[in-house]
Amino acid sequence: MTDIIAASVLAAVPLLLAALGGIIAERAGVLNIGLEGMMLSAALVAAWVAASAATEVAGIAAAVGIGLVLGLSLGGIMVALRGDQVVVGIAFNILALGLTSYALDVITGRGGLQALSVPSGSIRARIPGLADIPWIGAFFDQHYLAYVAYALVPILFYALFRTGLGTRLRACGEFAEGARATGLNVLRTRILAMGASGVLAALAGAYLVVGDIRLFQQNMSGGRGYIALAVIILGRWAPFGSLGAAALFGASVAISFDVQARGVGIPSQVVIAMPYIVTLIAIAIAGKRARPPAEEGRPLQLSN
Amino acid sequence: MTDIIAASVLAAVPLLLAALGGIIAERAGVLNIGLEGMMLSAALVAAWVAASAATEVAGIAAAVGIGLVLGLSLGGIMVALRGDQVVVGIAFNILALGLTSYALDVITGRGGLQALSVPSGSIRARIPGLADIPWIGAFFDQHYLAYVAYALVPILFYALFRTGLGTRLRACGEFAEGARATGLNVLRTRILAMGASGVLAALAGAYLVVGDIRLFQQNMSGGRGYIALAVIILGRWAPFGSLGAAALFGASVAISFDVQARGVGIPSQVVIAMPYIVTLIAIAIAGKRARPPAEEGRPLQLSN
Amino acid sequence: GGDGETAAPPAPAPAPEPPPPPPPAPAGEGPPQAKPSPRIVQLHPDAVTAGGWYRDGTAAFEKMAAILGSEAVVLERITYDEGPATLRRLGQEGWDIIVSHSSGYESAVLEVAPEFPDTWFLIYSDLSTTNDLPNVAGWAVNWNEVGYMAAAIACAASSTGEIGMVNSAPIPAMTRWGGGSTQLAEDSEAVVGKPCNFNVVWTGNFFDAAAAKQAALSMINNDADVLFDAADAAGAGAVEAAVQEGTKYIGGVVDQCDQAPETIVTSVIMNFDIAYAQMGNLYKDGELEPIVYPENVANEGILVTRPFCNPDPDVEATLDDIIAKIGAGEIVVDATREIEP
Amino acid sequence: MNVVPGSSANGPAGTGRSLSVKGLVKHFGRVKANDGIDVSFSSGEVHALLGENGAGKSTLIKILAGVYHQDSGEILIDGQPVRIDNPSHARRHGIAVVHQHSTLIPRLSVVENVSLQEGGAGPLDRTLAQRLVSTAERLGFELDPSSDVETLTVGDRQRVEIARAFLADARFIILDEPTTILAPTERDALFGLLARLASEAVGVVFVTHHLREAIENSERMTVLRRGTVVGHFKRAAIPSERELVRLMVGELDLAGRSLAQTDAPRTDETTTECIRIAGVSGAPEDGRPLHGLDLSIRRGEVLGIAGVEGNGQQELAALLTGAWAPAVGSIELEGRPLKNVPSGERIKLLGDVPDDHMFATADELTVWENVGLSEMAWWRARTPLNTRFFRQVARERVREFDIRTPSVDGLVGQLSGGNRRRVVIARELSKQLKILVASYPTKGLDVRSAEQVKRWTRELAESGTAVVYMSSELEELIEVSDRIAVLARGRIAGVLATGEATVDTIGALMLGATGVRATGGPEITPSGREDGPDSPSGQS
Ligand SMILES: Nc1ncnc2c1ncn2[C@@H]1O[C@H](COP(=O)(O)OP(=O)(O)OP(=O)(O)O)[C@@H](O)[C@H]1O
Ligand SMILES: Nc1ncnc2c1ncn2[C@@H]1O[C@H](COP(=O)(O)OP(=O)(O)OP(=O)(O)O)[C@@H](O)[C@H]1O
Ligand SMILES: [Mg+2]
Ligand SMILES: [Mg+2]
Repeated sequence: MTDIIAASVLAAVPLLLAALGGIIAERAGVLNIGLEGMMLSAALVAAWVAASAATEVAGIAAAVGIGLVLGLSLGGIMVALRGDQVVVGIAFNILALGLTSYALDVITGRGGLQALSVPSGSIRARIPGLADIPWIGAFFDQHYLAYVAYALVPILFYALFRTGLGTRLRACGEFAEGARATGLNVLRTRILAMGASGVLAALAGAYLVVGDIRLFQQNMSGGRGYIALAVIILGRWAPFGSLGAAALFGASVAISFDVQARGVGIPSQVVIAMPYIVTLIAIAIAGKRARPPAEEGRPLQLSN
Repeated sequence: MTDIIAASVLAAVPLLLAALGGIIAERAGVLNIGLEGMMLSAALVAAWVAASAATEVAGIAAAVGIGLVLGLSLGGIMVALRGDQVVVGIAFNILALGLTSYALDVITGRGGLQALSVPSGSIRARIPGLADIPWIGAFFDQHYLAYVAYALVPILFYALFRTGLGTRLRACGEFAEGARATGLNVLRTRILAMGASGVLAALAGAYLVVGDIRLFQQNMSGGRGYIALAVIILGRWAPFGSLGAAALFGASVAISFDVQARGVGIPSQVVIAMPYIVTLIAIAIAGKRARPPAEEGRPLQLSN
Repeated sequence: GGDGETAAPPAPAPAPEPPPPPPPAPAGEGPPQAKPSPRIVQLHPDAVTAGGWYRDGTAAFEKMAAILGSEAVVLERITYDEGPATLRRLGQEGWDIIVSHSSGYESAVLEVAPEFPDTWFLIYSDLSTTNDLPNVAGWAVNWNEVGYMAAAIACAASSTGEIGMVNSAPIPAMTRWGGGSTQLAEDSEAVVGKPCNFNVVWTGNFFDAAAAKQAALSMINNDADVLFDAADAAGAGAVEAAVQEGTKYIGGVVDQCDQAPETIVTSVIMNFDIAYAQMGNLYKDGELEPIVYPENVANEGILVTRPFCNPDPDVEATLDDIIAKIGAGEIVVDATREIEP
Repeated sequence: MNVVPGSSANGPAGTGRSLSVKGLVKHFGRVKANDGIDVSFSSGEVHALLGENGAGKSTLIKILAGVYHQDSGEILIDGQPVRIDNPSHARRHGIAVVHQHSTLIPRLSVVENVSLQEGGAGPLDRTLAQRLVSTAERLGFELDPSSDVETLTVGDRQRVEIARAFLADARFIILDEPTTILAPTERDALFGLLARLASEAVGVVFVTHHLREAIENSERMTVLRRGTVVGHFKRAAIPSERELVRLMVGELDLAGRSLAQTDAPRTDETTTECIRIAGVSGAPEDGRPLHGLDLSIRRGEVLGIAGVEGNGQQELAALLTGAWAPAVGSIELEGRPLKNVPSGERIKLLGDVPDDHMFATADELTVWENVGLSEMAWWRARTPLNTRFFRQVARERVREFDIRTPSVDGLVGQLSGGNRRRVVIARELSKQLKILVASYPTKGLDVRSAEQVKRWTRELAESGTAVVYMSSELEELIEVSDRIAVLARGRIAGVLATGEATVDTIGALMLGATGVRATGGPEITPSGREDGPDSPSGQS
């Protein structure tokens, strides 16, 4: 049981980080479908820099940097140039998939080898007292980025709902005209929110590399950025909600693998499709009550 | 030159069909990201039925049927259950990818050949007089589904802009509250539009199978459903505009292959990333002036 | 078919179980001893039905199991990012031989192998280094020779002297494949007896059969009359183009004759059977060594299917001559040559 | 009470002669929007519906339109109970509603919009455009059936909606605050049109906050207060304006009226200049151009802006609030170019009451968040955000500005139109402002609130703020302003001091404006582009 919990946490953390990133953007009114591509690009950079510098932290820092740049650039295209957010996001993801695979080949430059390994570090930072508690102990025997993810939940909640910054950000996502009328620079807010979104997506990508599989592989984000979009909806665009939703998806992944590992004869395709079936059902159920930020996905078109 | 035109047409037709399907949905206010998955599912069904019945037309008919069912179902989830259109669309695409490859395994049988081949028919229906015209003759030496695609352009234009049905559909996509206040059933209109959208996406998928490669392969839609979304934007949500945009994308594919085949050494990465780079640039340029249907992608949230 | 490592579906890769703490590695122990009927398992990144590469690879693995008297256990759809966790679990469960049927698992193997010194980690198709690990061995296909042979047959079968290749994404196996073909084109006067011009069109992926067909058509439109591909499943689209336009085609990786009996001249294939039999026999005899075993034309790791799907005595004669020369070292295929993607 | 029998109307046989509701109740949570309403409307009659902000007028109308469904009570047509569950039911019963915000589809043409109600799926009816034009003619105006609705003025949109309803044989046409969005010149035209409708046996109901309008243009009048009917009058028995106000809002302290009577201007040339606009030309995106605009506004004065809507008011507001930085000319705030004032500081110093509450409130946020928005400046906001503090402040504002909301935690989107307007005003007026830009701040407010707004404006000016005050009511402008600048076609046609400003002098300056006919009289305004402000080159 502890194993399954541990596996759930491991699977949930990147979803959570990406979802938190998505929440920031969506709350400001930008639909960041590019989470997937941002995770993947950041994962590559994290692996590359960590491998070259032989230190994990450098990799994480570099990933955060690229996440910021990507977030601001996509934000610029989507907000300032009013590029269609869905198409720009998807095109970016496909592009990122192609370019990271190519970059991987160029960087590794080795015949047929398709991975960049990160030097083995201590992958887990066990918190002595807490990790020994039965069941929930698994939460406290994780990579340190997982603790960052946990901590970000209350921090983001606080920032969004208990600071002026957050209120104004939400005002941009709810009613751009209204926000502008109170003197807020909606354009700047949205682009900066995309930057922050990119940073969190990058942390998710970095976590996959340094906190989980210790190497970079082509397409290793594997659709997590898309699932994060579902996590956001199930979590109702709120940090704590997303924590719960991410845990749910994490558990469903862990359980489906456990089932497969026990040799129950479920076709692998069905197991792999599981998170998406769960997503569709969950979204359909959540649908009626879900209230996305009113401006989510809308181009910024202010009257003057 | 004629060859390049012929190749452009071959590449453009499925994009055009899918884009027309997307236009119907978007004009009614629903963002159908599921085009990709619908194409793929319909392609499988087309190949399967055509192979079993040994007749192409049966395959096309079955594909259209599945397209209708998928369109209506996704429409139901997106519109009636208010499932997030982006997440439902993407989750459906990933699911379709997994399930079609699983179905392919099951249908062909383990250890069998990984493709469902359609019995060779006369792949082209040459229109005697027209096909002999230099240059544009290539347009009239195509599979008959290509002619269906051409014909659909004026038909859809007429239906959208010159009939009561089309006007009502557009009203639902522009201002749901207003349409409802006028007494229109926005919910039903949108779901039916998704059904029609599914049928056209299915024709695109069927064309790939019966009109182009004569077989079904895992993931053979290869992102065309996503590019169709860009075609729609460049074509400004209009049938003739999309014809032009699809031709542009088709030609860019044909030309990039032709240039390579002539041994001109352009880096393959450039060629490969081309459609997506073209997409990003085009969308960024179109951005400021693009005016999507005002309700596109918005959940139907009518005041009680 | 094509190289397995390229066919990972863009499906979600759910996170693997957390790795257990590595057991203390017993120092100074050599490679594990042979057991009478070891527990053996094979890993595939995709469904075993996803293409000839996996299907024939599984069949060969079953023959290896027969040699060892073991049960053949096959795990499919283990994406590369799941590799380390899966290998670790198998290591913990005490499997004797884990064969990874794709070079994409290389880094996972090199990472996990030190933790389980009692398990052999074998990898098929390529391995750049064993890292001096005592329990890792690889079978490395010489992709340059694959490309060289395909181009040689194509050149011999061509009447226009224009031959073309539909390539997929520029990963090393594919660039070496093209590199071998380029070398043949340069040597063609001497080796085949006529000049051949070689062109390659990249499509960028391994699944878009429609794009592969278009790529093939564009070469046919530019006078190519014999084609081959390095495009895995998408290659079927290129074959379709050849069928439609009545040009010849050289199959690859596995025998493709069934697919288009009128069009396929013959296929240049991987001899999975010989490689897997070698694994089985070496282990049985306790002679398995932690090295990289080459797979090439000389040792019959790379074969051309006989009889030809569409027999052509002249082409076969040229081919026999080339095989002999390679075997004798008169022709040296440069294993480092790659085409610019 | 007051079930009025069919009047003199000679409508087609078998169509509805009376539309009445009995004991209509509608709750929103704890709010009783309609609390047992009994009222009856007759065809061939113009019926005015009055009541303070939040009295329940719009709710009643939305129930009749099928947008809301009543909790209890019934709707009767010719005494027969009917069910109206959705808008198409309403239309089937011959009830058409012109909501405050147009329900026309902006990007469809006029004729396409009208075709929506026709029901045919096939080719569009080619005769429809002609029928529409002749219907409009019959009702006394012109329209261009092929123009896109988004290019029309609000007045034209209203007329299209009325023509559409008439074409669909509506027996009752109900208009929610139709004049709030109209320029004064257009209002007379509207009432002319409503009278024509009545003469065609249509029952007309309209909501207004202008008592005189109601008195002059209706045969019957119903006053709502807190969800119930408190008065019902026939034309012959209409009470005094003062009595009506008492019915609507209780005793009204009209002290505000005397405010402007202080004749001597409180500012003169020596008072500090707050804003200086020099030579501004050009247009913001989607706007109409200004031409060489010069304007100076001093601290402590209210500068009224007169002019027909669409002659540069919007652009001037964009300029003053920093939403548009002109390429030609300059605007300075106390000697500093406005664009150099950091936005955080600008938020603190500058109040903006835009001309439509729809564009100034975040409907999905709570009242307290909306009230506090300006205080939560980008970098200045205190962290942690003291929600108790903000709620407390909001509660004070709600009390002070008389915002009718169940609590400060309620969503702004659920407030009545007038109350949303008050939220904006409360938010803007409670800052330590250097400048207030008030665009039509009394639009949609009931009499008492409008008085309050005028008083608050004066108080603000007296505390040293420079106020720019736009209004379409010349009396209101004269009452509240120290000076009045008249805008016409993007130019300042003249600036009048308190003494010289009269309806006549201002009107004379406005004549150069777009969309004004020389007479400015009550004749029916022709529709179409040539009279709309959309055309910068409209004839004058
Ligand atoms: N959708 C809603 N949800 C909650 N409360 C509502 C809603 N609509 C109206 N109300 C409440 O019902 C009451 C009556 O509102 P209504 O809009 O009918 O007033 P009104 O008479 O039209 O006022 P105004 O003159 O300001 O337009 C108000 O207190 C308002 O807050
Ligand atoms: N506890 C609090 N939480 C959130 N916001 C607050 C809190 N206390 C004050 N504010 C807001 O912060 C703003 C600035 O507060 P304060 O009155 O201390 O500044 P000030 O001295 O008037 O400003 P300045 O120095 O610029 O003149 C005020 O508008 C107030 O609404
Ligand atoms: Mg109202
Ligand atoms: Mg102070």
